[in-house]
Amino acid sequence: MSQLNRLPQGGRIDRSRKLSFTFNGKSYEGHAGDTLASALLANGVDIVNRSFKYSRPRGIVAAGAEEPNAVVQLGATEAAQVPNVRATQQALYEGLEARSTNGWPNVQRDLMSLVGKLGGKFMPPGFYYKTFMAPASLWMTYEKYIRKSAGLGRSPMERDPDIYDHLHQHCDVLVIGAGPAGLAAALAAARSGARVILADEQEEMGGSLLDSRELLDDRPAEQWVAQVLETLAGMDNVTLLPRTTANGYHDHNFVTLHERRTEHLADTAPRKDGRRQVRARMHRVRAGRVVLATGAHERPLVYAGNDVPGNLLAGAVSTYIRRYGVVPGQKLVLSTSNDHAYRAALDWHEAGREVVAIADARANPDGELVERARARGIRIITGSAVIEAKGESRVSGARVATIDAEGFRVTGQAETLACDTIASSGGYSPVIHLASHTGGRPTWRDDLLGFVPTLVKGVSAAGGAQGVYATAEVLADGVETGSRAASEAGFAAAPVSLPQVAVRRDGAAVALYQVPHEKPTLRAPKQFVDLQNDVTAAGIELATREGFESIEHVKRYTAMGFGTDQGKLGNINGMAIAARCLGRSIPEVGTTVFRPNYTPVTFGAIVGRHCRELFDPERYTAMHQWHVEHGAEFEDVGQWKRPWYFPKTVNGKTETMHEAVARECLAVREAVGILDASTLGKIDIQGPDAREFLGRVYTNKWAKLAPGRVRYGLMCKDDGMVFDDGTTSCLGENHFLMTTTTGGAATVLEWLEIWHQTEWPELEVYFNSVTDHWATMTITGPEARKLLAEVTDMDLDRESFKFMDWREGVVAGVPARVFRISFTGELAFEINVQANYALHVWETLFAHGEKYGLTPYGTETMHVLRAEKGFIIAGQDTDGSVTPEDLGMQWAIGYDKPFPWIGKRALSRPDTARTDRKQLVGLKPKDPKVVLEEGAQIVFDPHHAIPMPMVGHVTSSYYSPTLDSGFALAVVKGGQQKMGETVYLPMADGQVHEAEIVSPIFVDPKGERQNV
Amino acid sequence: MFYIHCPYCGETREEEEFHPKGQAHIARPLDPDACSDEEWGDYLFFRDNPRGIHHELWVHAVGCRKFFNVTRHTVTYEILETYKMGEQPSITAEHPEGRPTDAVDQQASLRDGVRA
Amino acid sequence: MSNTAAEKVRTFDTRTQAKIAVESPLAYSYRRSGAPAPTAKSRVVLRERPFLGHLVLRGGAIVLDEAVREVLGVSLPGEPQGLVQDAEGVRSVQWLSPDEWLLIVPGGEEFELENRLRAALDDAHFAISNVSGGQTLVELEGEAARELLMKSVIYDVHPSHFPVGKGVTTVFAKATVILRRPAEERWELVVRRSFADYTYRWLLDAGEEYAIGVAR
Amino acid sequence: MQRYSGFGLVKHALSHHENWQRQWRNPTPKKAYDVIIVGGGGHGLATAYYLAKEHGIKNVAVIEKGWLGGGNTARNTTIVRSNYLWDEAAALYEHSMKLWEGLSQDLNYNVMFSQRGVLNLGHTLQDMRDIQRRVNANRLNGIDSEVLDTKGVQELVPIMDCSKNARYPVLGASWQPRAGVARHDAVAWGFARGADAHGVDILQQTEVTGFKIRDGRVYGVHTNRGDIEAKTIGCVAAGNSGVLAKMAGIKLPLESHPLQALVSEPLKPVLDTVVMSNHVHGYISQSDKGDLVIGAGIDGYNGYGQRGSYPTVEHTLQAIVEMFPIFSRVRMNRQWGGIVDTCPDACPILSKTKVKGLYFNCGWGTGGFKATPGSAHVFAASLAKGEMHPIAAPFSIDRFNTGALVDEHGAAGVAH
Repeated sequence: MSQLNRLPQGGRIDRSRKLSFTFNGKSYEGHAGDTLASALLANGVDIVNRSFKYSRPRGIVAAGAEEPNAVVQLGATEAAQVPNVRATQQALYEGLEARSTNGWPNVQRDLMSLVGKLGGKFMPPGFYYKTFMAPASLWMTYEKYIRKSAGLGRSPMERDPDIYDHLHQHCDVLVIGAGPAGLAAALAAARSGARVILADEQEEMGGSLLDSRELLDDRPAEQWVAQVLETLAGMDNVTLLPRTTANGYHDHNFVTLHERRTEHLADTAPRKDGRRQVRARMHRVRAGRVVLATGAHERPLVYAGNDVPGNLLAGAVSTYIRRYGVVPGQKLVLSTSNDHAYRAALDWHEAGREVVAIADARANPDGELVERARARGIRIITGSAVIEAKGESRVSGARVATIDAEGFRVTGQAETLACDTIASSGGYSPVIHLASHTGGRPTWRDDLLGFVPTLVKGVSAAGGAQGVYATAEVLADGVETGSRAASEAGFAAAPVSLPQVAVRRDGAAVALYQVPHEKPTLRAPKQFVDLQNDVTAAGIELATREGFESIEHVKRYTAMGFGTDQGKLGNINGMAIAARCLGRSIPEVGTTVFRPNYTPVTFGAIVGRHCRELFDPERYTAMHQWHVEHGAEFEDVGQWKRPWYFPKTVNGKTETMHEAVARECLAVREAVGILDASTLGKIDIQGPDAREFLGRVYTNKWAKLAPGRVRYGLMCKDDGMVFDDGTTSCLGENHFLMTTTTGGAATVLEWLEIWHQTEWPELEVYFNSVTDHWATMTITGPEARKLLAEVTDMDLDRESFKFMDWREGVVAGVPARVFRISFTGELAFEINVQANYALHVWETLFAHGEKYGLTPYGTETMHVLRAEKGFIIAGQDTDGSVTPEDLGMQWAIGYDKPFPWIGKRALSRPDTARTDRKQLVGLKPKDPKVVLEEGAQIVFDPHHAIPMPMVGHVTSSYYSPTLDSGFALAVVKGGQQKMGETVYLPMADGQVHEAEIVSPIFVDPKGERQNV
Repeated sequence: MFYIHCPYCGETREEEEFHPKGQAHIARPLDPDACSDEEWGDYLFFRDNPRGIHHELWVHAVGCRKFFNVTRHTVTYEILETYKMGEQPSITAEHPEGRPTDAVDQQASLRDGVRA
Repeated sequence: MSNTAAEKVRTFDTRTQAKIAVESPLAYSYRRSGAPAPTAKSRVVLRERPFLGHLVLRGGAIVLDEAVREVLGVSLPGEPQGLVQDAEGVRSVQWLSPDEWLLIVPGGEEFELENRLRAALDDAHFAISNVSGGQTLVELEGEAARELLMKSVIYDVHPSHFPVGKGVTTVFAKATVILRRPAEERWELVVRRSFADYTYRWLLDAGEEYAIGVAR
Repeated sequence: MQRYSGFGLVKHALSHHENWQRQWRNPTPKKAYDVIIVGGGGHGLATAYYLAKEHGIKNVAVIEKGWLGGGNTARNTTIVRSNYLWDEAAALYEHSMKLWEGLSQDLNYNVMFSQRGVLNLGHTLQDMRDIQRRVNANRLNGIDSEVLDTKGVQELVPIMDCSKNARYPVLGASWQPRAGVARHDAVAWGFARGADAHGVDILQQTEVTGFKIRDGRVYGVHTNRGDIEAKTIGCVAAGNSGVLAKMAGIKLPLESHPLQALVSEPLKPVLDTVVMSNHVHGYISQSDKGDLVIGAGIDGYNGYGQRGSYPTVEHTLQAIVEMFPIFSRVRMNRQWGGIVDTCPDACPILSKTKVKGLYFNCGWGTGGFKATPGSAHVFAASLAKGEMHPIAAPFSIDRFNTGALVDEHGAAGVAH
């Protein structure tokens, strides 16, 4: 079987280039320029899929984005699988492999169709809601089998080999759709000098002109298209984007354009000049003005058996013949309500195949095309329609009968006409999808028998998209709309000459949606409305009968419009049927709302380059390379990669975290350790009111902090809850350096700014982030001073450089600020140097540190050491519901400060003033070998029945090598008054740990070690 | 996605450069200690939530880092105006077409304006 | 401690003249991700300009303008997004916000510049922060530089919207950059040190299509 | 009420489905009712249902300005779970969970409650501490919940990237086996049918335009179809609660924000559980139809437009592809937005007001759908008795003045 439906000539395909492809494992040939759909039709492939619910055989219906049936699985390898590709939009390429998404064992003979045939009757809409309820325990089993029949295609099971990206575009005028209206609009806008983007979803630009019978300036329309495209391509201010679908229209004229860059070439992007190409590119366009030139979709008629392969849209028949040189059958019956669809019969006839008859719903059709058909001797049966298609795997006949003027009843005896193809047309629906993405409700127009878009500021529609169909008018509308858009964007209109087009005289169309049958809808053979979701006219009638009266209800109850085609073919018909059932008009039943996407878009294209190692920035300190080289394990803290611990490998054995941390802790307590603390936020604060400002945002006092001194501060929100902490150093009378937590750096800076800018603009103070400027390394431990003395000539004497002092000096040859602050409880020096020198200073310290046992440590050891001292970590020991008092930090609350600082007022609210709030305490497990689980819940009575009253939880818990025991910080209700009492921690494994409430300071409670 | 005119940068920029910070013109009580619990709760938590014209505080976070006000319709999402801290809106729910000019002229003092 | 006296603002020269190994913010990236040398096919070339002096200047435009003129010999760009350079094209002042400017000068000049500005500004309300260690400058040149930027920043980089002499702070992928156009054919990114590696890897990845090269 | 069953289905099929009855009536409003529920979403319909069924109060009207179940009930991502951190929230959601477990049978309407389990992933050490804290609390509150390590997660979801190479590797998860998903529309329809069968009038296309209040007591509503009286009125209007409250002169600490969601094209079954990640910001399940149902974060600005900003969708899909690299070639079919009414502490309001007889049930944020039966059950009890049900009591409006917030932010994040 070789392209038996391919015409010997005609079409825009490249007959010199043959392409081979497979469908369901069978090999076929097509041509360059084919879509997969046109190639399948050329080869006489009728059944392309099985339907979702009833497993009925389905064939190709349309030639574009509205295709509901021909949804296939593409891809030759596992990683290259693409589910749910519309064959009508997939360009054919050499070696293409496609499969039907449903059908078992195969699409020709599908066993599930038996279920569909027998069970179809028992599966009205909503049938799931009405059954499978007993017994309750079996639902999960039922569901397992229901799920098996779900879905169309399948996900690849391997990682995508391809890459995607984004392009941030900005233009004055974006024209969507390159049919006659779009081309004219783009040309007009471009001539005015505006920056123009013209995007079109098809393989080639030109839209309906590519299969038009009309002459423009006495030449075939496609020649005019080529000429305009050449002009546009030569203009600097124009970007042409073929194969690019405007999939989402968002607020303020932000449009996403999905450009398929390699899908027409292969299932995996081929390399170009040895470099990777992106498979798809999302253009994120901010447009001054948008012109929707998206055309219209033809509506099929809804008649019995209208889903049997061989039922096509009339316009699709013309497209396949004229654009692809494919006649999808031998004998055609056309059923129409309008003149334009007559093109299908004329094209079919010209292709040398038989037009059996045209069933025209109108009593006296008399337009130009009608006359042309008559002149060719084609039989026209007026006042009639195809009421039923016969056949199972392919149309074998059409039952045509006369119907009444409303299209509600069959009035005559049906005649069965032998044919293999039925083309139908119920009129045209403007493609209004994009306009409704931002909430614009479309308006129904009786004269057009369709919805037109309601447009917001900055958008206009041209041509078919607003119901203008005659080519001459479309072109004029395009030019007008394009010029206006450009002029609204500030560009003076320039003249554009329009081609001459003969005006065709068309007769009026009539409204026809569901074609009547001799039997009532509920008893007639199935009349499909939404082919992809197997929604029938009977289903809609039943839904309305059951009380589902709004179109939103009908859609949800029947699933109409929820397919991958989003109801492009079926929605208006469905609304018309619902309206008729309810005795209302279409607009009374509701309007149709479309959501992005216009056609589905791969996740990959939306994700772009923001995946894998570029998913989120990794922030590094200046010493990162050293950490990597020294085997650090890293912890994610915000976007930073911080060394977590430094496991050593001795004789091929690598330490566990527990071993490494124990070693690191002891090194700090007994010798000296070093921590990369560069990630802490650092804010340079200057100005005469800097001190006053600090007093307002911190809970404690700042009035007397002298230059050279450092103080710990606690920050609350105005609800009284702690949200960050850190030390702030007085550099000069009007000059402070604030540090924040690693995760809080940006938040705190914005916090300072919002108060300054919105509440206290009169305060003279500026804040600048200097986080990245400084690298910070903390050396801490009894040997810290000796080590530092080796690399600096600063005076490190404990009297002249006291605890909580800072000094300037030169460390390892580099100017440094050194802070005597301690987060470990040991003697500590925090060395800040300009980050570009940091690695040198760090390495110099190591060069001198070996003899002192200098040990790098990470965040885990830092946590253990600070917890031994009862120092909190904001965000770990606090959770947004903890006040400074809850933390036992009364010493850091300046109740008598003159300014009502942030957080103060809230502390006196009834709930925050309670004395039995959860308060920070230490917990000493009764069994020292036990390390309590962080997050373990605390109870007073472990024998209480579930639900068991919980009185707090463990916030931090570690093994302390110093204490050789587990220990923890926790919040416990009224804990500060319960020292020495026992609490219980019932765990998942059934164990109940006991612990004693103790002071949160476990090591060196007097703080002597940091003061040496 | 919004396209927002920053009154400090004098340019209309992508929403991704900005962060919304809640309702505009929420002033911290000058004397918190004099507030009842109810008044303090109102200040902390109770906000207008209109279906229609709303005044919001935004910050040009990836830009000039300045806070400013946006008058926006919460259904159509149309931005009706943006204005600096300390200024009052000219478009309000009561005056959707713009306040009479004399009302606009009655700008509060810088301090009060910023705070309210 | 030298500054326990009632000094209002403590300035500090963080740079040393000593021969000490310095590492630019991209040093780690070169080692980790490599640096493909520019070839004839490279339609875009990346070059880091490390170790420059970066100062953030805060204050009122009128006051600062006078001081900047006096000290640097250029006028402060008073209009938003303004970027001015000195005659040699090696010192620049960029508008960042109505009370904030970025000064970039040859490495080593920044401390003296800060001190001279402070002297000129005297009692005015202003602030100067040295951020030289915290950011680096990355140049992009070549015919594809603009398209590479279109892949990376959300700001409109079309010449009609981004002429020479303009600079903005904007979103670069998932980071923030300062983007400047000091010359017709050259774009500059001012990148925070801790985001430099991310920015570099992004540019290399997005620039593959243009055979991006790294000049060192 | 016509009972539904498999047998009934066969019987109807043989009569060509011509004899199905309406699932609910379309009644004319009466002058007065014992109770009016304002809002015909899942919560409102269920409140009416429980009022009638459990408290014998059948003279009830549900007033809905649009179509029943047309708000967030129709726009959520259908996740049902009860593993909340704080006792008060856990009690409420677990109460709901227990009702979910018998709901299809109770309503004689299959709401397709599928207990396929929910994973809340942890990607950082702090995530894991929070997970442990929540799971321990859940356990002691009688809620099924356990901590899984990376291997345990990988076994449940073989297609997820649980490798160390991920930008934020999966360190573990909390796992609630009884949690799952349900068919959202069916919940509204099932409750509507059930309420209607008990005599409740569901008044669609009826908009409340004001409250009738005298001496601090409510006695009815004004609507576009005339005045309707009732001495007890419960407002269950989600995103529109603030607008209603304003009509009654009441302030609520609510902001209505867009919350976006999206679905992929239908795929053959590939994901059997619900996977949620606060850290990388996305959550996903696969519906019985085969769609991947994906939830995004809340947009930061107020909005009633039923749409949000595109970057939110981008970030969500980045997170999804980060967790499931094999979905890179899967396609997004549709995206939409709901309007969620959020409270400062990420917990709802179930409360009396200063207007006697007027109650509000709102502020559910992202938690509304899963709470439907539980919220309605305790709210109905409160309306029936005139006193807040003990499970509802902690969610009074007063807490915003006393400071007794039930702060679920840490535990909820974007979680839904």
